[in-house]
Amino acid sequence: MSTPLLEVSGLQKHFPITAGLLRRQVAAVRAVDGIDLTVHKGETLGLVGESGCGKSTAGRLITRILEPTAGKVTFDGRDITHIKGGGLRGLRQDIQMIFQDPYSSLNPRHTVGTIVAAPLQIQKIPTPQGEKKAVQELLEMVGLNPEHYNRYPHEFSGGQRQRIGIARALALKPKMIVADEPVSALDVSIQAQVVNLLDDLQRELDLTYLFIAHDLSVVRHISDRVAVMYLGKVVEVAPRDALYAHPRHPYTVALMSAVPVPDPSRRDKAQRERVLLTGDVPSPIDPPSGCRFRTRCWKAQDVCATEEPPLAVLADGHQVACHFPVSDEEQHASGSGRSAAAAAAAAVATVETVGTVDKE
Amino acid sequence: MTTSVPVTEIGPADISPPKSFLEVRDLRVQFATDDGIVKSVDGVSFALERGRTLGIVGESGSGKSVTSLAILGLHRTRSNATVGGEIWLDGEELIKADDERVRRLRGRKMSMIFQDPLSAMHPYYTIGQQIVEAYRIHHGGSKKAAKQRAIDMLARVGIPQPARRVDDYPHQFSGGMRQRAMIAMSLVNNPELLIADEPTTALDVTVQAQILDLIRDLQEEFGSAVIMITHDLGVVAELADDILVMYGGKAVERGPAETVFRSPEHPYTWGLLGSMPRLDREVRDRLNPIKGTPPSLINLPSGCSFHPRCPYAGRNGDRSFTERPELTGSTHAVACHMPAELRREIFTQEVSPNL
Amino acid sequence: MFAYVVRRLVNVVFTLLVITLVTFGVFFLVPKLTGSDPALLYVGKTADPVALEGIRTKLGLDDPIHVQYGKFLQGLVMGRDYDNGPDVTHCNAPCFGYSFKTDQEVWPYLIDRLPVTLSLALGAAILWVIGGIGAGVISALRKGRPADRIVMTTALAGVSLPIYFTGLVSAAIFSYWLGWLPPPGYVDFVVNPAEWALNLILPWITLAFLFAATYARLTRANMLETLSEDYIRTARAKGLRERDVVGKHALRSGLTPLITVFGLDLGSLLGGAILTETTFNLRGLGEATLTSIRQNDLPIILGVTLFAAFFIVIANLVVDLLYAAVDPRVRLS
Amino acid sequence: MVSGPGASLSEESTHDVADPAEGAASTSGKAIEGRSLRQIAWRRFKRDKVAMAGGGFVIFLVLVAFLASPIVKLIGHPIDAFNNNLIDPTLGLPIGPFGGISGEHWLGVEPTSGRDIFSRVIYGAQTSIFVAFLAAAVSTVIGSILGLAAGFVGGWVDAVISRVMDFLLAFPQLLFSIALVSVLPDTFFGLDGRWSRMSVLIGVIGFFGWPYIGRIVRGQVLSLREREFVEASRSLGARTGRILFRELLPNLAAPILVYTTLIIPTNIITEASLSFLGVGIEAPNPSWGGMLYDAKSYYQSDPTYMIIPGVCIFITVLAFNLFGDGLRDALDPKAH
Amino acid sequence: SNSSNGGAKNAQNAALTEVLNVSDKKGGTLELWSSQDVDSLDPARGYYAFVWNLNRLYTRTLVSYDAKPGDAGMKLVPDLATAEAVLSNDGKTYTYTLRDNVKFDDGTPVTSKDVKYGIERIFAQDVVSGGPVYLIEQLDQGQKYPGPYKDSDPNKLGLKSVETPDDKTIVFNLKQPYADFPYLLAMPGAGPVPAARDTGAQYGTKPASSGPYKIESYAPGKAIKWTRNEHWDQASDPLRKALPDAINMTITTNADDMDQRLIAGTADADAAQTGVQAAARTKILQDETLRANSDTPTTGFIRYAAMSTSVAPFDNVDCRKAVMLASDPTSLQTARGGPIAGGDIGLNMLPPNIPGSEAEYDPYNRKQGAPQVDAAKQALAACGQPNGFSTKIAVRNNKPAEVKTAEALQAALKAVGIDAAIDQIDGAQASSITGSPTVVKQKGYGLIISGWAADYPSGAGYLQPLVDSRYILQNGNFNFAEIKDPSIDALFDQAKTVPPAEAAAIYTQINHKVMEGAYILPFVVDKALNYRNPRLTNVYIHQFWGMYDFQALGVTS
Ligand SMILES: Nc1ncnc2c1ncn2[C@@H]1O[C@H](COP(=O)(O)OP(=O)(O)OP(=O)(O)O)[C@@H](O)[C@H]1O
Ligand SMILES: Nc1ncnc2c1ncn2[C@@H]1O[C@H](COP(=O)(O)OP(=O)(O)OP(=O)(O)O)[C@@H](O)[C@H]1O
Ligand SMILES: [Mg+2]
Ligand SMILES: [Mg+2]
Ligand code: NI
Repeated sequence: MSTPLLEVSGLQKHFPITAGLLRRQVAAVRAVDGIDLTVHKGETLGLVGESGCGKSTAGRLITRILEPTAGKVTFDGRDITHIKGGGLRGLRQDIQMIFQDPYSSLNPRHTVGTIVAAPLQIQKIPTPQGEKKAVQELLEMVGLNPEHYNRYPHEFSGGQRQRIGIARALALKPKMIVADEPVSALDVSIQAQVVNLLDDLQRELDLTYLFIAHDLSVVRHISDRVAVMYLGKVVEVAPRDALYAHPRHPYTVALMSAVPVPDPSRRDKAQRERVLLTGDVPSPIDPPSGCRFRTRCWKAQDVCATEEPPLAVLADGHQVACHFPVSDEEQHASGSGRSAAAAAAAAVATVETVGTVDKE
Repeated sequence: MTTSVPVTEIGPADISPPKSFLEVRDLRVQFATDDGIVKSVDGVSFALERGRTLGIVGESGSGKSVTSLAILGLHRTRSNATVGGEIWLDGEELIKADDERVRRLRGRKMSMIFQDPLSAMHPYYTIGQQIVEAYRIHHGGSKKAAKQRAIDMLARVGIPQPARRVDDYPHQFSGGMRQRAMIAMSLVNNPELLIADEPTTALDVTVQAQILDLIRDLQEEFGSAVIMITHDLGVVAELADDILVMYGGKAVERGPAETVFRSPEHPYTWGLLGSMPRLDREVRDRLNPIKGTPPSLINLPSGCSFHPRCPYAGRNGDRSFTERPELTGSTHAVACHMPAELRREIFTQEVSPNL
Repeated sequence: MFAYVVRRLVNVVFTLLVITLVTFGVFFLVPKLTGSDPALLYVGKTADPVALEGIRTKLGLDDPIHVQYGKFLQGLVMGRDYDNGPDVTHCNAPCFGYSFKTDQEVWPYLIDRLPVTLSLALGAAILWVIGGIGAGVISALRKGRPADRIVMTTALAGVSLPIYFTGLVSAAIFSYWLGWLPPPGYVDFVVNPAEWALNLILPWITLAFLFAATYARLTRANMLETLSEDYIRTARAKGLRERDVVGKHALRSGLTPLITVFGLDLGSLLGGAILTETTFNLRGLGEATLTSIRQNDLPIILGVTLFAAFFIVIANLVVDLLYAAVDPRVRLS
Repeated sequence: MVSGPGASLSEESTHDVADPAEGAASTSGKAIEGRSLRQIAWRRFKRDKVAMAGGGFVIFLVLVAFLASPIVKLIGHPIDAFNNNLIDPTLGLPIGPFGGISGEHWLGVEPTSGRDIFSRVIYGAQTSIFVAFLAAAVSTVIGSILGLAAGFVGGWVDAVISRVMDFLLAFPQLLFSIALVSVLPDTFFGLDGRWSRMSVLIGVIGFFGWPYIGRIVRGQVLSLREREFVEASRSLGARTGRILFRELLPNLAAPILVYTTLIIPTNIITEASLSFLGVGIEAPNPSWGGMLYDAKSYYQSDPTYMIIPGVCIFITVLAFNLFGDGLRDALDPKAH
Repeated sequence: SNSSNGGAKNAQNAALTEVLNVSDKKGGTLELWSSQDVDSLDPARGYYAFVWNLNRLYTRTLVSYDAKPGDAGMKLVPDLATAEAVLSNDGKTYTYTLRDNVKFDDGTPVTSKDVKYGIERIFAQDVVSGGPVYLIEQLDQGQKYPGPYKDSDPNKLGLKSVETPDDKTIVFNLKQPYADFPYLLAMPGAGPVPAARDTGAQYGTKPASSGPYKIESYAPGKAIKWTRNEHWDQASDPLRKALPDAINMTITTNADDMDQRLIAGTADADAAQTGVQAAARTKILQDETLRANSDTPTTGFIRYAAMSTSVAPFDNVDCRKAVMLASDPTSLQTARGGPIAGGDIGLNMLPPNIPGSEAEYDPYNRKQGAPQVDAAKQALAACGQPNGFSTKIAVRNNKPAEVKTAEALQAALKAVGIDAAIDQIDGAQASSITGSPTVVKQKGYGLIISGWAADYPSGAGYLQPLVDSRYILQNGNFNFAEIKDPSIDALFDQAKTVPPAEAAAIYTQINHKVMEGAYILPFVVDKALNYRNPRLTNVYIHQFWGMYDFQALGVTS
């Protein structure tokens, strides 16, 4: 592990909710509410979490598409938190983004050539061998036929479109790529093609990835380290294998156990070991006090409601934000997990309905 | 046994009364569009018994939803669809049955859970009203009794305080609760056949787990036959007794879940399994994707429609390119030109080690 | 909800104020730009400079614009005193002043014309809502079939015909050549209800035809969109009869967007249907608008504009409230 | 009347087309030129015979409008030439049946003056077409710019522009058009009476038409703004100008084109209405609305005179509507 | 249909010369219709001819036009007064004595003070505006009388030139002898108004009645109803017959509808008497029976185009002559409605109902009906514009027939190279546009189209506002040509002091001067095709108004 390429601390993004003629702010969506992350050069950090927990917002803050409300982002030693104008435009060359929706991320009125050439034009990158040639090289690099230069996005399948998006991101030879659910919209067979491509490109071009996804299996496949987010907060960060083998945060535990196993023979075991959470993620407008997960946590105690657990480094190197991290014993006590979790879940059921669902 | 007689040509001799609760024979659904005829479902057959679950998997656009809608007879109303083949439900043929008959079965004997519960529920009616309506179409009875039934069902699917929430509108529910309400609505008449079309795709994993649990429990309780449609192999593995793999509007492999997962025989199924990263396996260095992209349903490739993407396409001379393979086999059926032995051999030697 | 209504009402008042301000500004500037003089209008054929000066003073035309506007607002809210020679008359609120041309009080004049416009607009509205929506629904349900084609062709013809042409042609046919109907005019409902209806039949039908055409097209589009919604599929999947699918599920949401259109249409019609009234010789607010503009009769122009704007703004408000009543998503958010 | 074209128009009309481009692995020999959405739309439009007919008529009218003077010269009946000999002096009506239709005067002559109606109809077409097109252009330019600003900039800019649009839409428009037309000067920019009057009409009609376009553009921009390609462009460091004009505008072209086409017929009717109310094109210059107004007094004694301009307006507006509808269907089959 | 008891047989224009359907039968309701509302029912504020005609129903004046067809109607006879004025002080003092038993509709007697008060109201032009102001000119005499509302006199009778020594006597003291003065007193504005009932600007909504009918109700834009004034005494009124029990005037926006009602017999006469619309015209002229029930009286109007001498090249008489000669008399006539409904081709500027007019005086040879292109070109050459010139025609946009004549004139002038652009001006604002010499000059209105009728039947009443240089006003000007010919002005002064017969000859002379100067191009001597319901009794055209004499009409049921 080398020097951190990207360092994020206490990053916040609150979207104001305005109302009335005067557009007074009446509340705020606390989409990202103080997160700390480090990404090292050449590694892939996976960022997982449930829908609406702020993954994309975090990605956008890091790429500086959004202006952070608070906190600090350092890239390659530079503070880029509030970087503006030319500096920001320069930053674009270093950090690029790949988007989730292969349909809406490409302008339907532009040809593939125009789309991929756009970064070159915008950043005024000199192309000694000619723009077209440069673009075609990029297309080849992502496995597309360079002759498709003049075609429109609608003539391509989802996977191919995603390749176009990747080519566009690579055009500036960035150091880091923030990939926001780049494969979620794709079918499994196509998803694998794109994941492989990303893998290859990282190797060839020495890229650093922040890989946002909600599919835990994909994240495990591609990441070196994984961060788990819950309701605007990072609750656990750990190297991949450690995290998947020994999740410490109750939420991570629940998340992992909820992933269906594509093996009918292990069905019963999987079900027995499953930690079932009740309800959904509470509203980020009015998050629960203390530990945000407490409303769905079977281990929650009084302290969880009053004191917010900091993201602390445990003995085994996991960073976990929990008052009562899950121990190995708990996890491996076969069968007990489910019943314990179920009992606890029943206990919090009322809290959940009153406290969270109504807010939706 | 690799004759290439199209299923339709089996002829009238095949009108034997079905033995299974649900039997779909050579189902064909085509849509006339501006660009040409879309053969969304092209000769799919399967059977299902009460109390059992059939999982249908396949990529997007492979005809899963169209199949399920065909069973419910929902292509009948004002659609550009033509439906062929036979669907036998409990001894009754549905495709040739009259509209009114099918309507009476719909929602009562067979019902459906849709993927996106928010758009699948009327925004102007309360959850209660919509469940009550579903109940009273088939049972009549007083509104009050129906409402009580709705409350019971909501309680049954795990909605807290059902008596209060019954008067909420769909948009006041969270995603998971909506899907529960949707399930309550489809189960309110104790249907014998329940089709769930990607019931969890729109949900987060933690919620998905809740819903899958619920469906399983309810099936045990009601003893219905369930068709579970999804593109997530994990989900079928969780629930299904039998699995049907669809590709380009055709069934390419069919068999008991254990068999299909343990010893799949169709190259497409291999491809699917190979492309998936799995939590229950060691991390692989690379995934094994299927090359190319799914075919257009208007211009299906000749012969075996999987041939442009199949790494084994050349193994039988040019049969893959000219002849359409049939789904053969009894419990475990596969539509592939390669001989069964060869398929098993390839799987065990080439494919399995990479999974 | 209550706060919402109050907020909207404040909004209404604000909008009306802006409208009076704009109207006042425009029509205050009109004489300046055209070099015409409302005082001359008042004087008539002979123009004695001294008298003109007197009249300007009397009408307040020599006051600066903000003073005139202030007086106008004052009149609206609390009434206003007018010197009419031997004594002073108090014009009660809402006082729009007196016509420059006829010296009549504006408010009663408008109220007097309201029934004509009201009869025309409401009668036509009933016809076009029934006709337009009915045709649109039929068309949507029979999409692509002959009934659909006929309805849509007729509708397209309907939106392509200027009302004064249809009006003239139908008047020529029905009241002149066939003699089935009296020549266009207006008879008070209280005077003779049968004559009232008979006289209004043509304007109703012509106006309704125009609107029905638009509504048929809108309804069809909305219905088709609604019919392709997922929840319609759900309704069918429940085993609901097609009749109920359309009647209970599709219609309700399919027609909701029409509330907005209808509210605005009716609102603006209530403010006066200039073309229809001109074509059919109805002395309603629209006709008043036209004559007052032609005569540069500022008090009446202000009156009718405010009247018209009032209807539109109120219609908007009612539409929003209705919308909330119909759509729980709006109501409960 | 709210007759603004209503349905939403989405720019991305076609997803997967029949032949998805093949992967890199397979090399197709010839470099295939991409089929742009425009070509797809044109193919679709060609199949719509009714719309094609409407379009054909529109082109014909535009030609007529441009060539009005040579055509009239060719026919040999200037629009202001009186023909006393064709008028019955006592009644003031054209001599002969159907308003004096004859080989010489194809659509008859005007009562009282005996002017040739055909020539006047041709000139009327010029008036209608020019006013309607240019007013539509005015609306489109203002509407697009303000709609774009409102949708893209958002915040108070949006609030203000939307307010203004709502306000204008909820305004007694005809009333103000009448007032404005009579206020604005009769001649300016050295244009002669007819053309300066037409510019006044163009300005006024165009001004009141922009909120329709503005609303549509704003709505489109609001939805486009959420599309990831805008964000993508921004993440590449594109400036606002590029995003607006290179990314958004091409996507707005289709809806703007369609709604511009659809406000043209509305404008034709408005122009005719204003002329009918006596505030449009002034005598002796012909306009269809003005002719209808004149004909109002002869609707019993010389119905031909009334029917001709009426039918002209009808057919023209119909043609534009058919054309516009067809265009919309072609550019956005979903809006069907 | 024929009347049973005498009178003439119905025929077109029969009512021009005789009383048709003579009858004394009282009762019934006279149904007048109008497509035009009255300008004001206040006698001091009305200026429409038909409103003056209607005023005779409820306003009596000291003298009034005799109730007879033909020329006899042009003569003033005593009405409120017992006899014609007693002239004294070299013709500068007029003394009238009022009849007995004349009462307002509330029973109060009409006194000379009421007459004086009525006249004083005219002075309050800031309140009671709109009517003619001739009396101010004659009676103010430098007093700057502000009208009764600002009068410091306790009885509000501070106008010094008018004296009311007793309730029956009224004395007018003029500065100079003025032969036409009685005509001014015949205008409704000179009628009596009881000060107690004066509501100033609102008086028109409920004016007091001194005549046989009082206004029962007035719904502006809709209807006026007159019923009998109980206090009116036939014996005190030799002029009026007062046959119907009630008179209704229904105002419609739809002139065609009104025509149809007239023809159908459900309406008796058009109150505005401006002639039927094109549709009814066709019908009436093509049907013998209908035609027999119609009249085409001259309305007293001449329709014309004035050539503004302040706008080049109309400062040159030859250029004006060129326009005279180039115009097409027939197309102008057709534009006005043709020979029957529109009027005779205008030859000169005195209409036939004015003493001194000459039917055959045709200095520009217009009667033959065709434009005289060659002569016009010669005139152009003489004017120094052999290839023609450009000018503007100003025309009121609210008068369709005037617009039509403008187009006809434009077309004819084009033939000799005169390019005349038509500028339609706001009709309601005409008095500040074409009525303002500054604006006319600035806008370059060479030709101004208008129409004029006399306020009283004398050459001065007709011509003076049009051609006397002293009548050039900065606002509301009618001397559009801006004729500044001292000899014309002098002739008017001369005519005022001589008896009417001699004055007529002077007016003939003025007419000649105007025509020779080619200031004004007459289009037509206006006529209106009016239809009378055959059920009307005592019908005749009153020559002064060119209309049926409303006060004389009766109805059979
Ligand atoms: N521009 C915005 N204005 C207001 N709220 C926003 C905005 N963008 C995001 N949010 C809110 O912030 C929260 C986090 O959103 P974000 O898109 O980051 O979630 P996510 O984790 O990416 O979810 P998903 O998995 O669904 O993509 C959500 O509640 C969302 O509604
Ligand atoms: N009404 C229709 N008209 C035309 N084509 C249709 C229609 N309905 C479905 N199709 C086509 O039929 C094919 C199969 O669709 P279907 O919805 O069954 O796919 P699916 O397997 O359910 O995919 P997904 O996983 O995306 O839901 C698709 O190519 C689709 O475009
Ligand atoms: Mg996201
Ligand atoms: Mg599907
Ligand atoms: Ni362990």
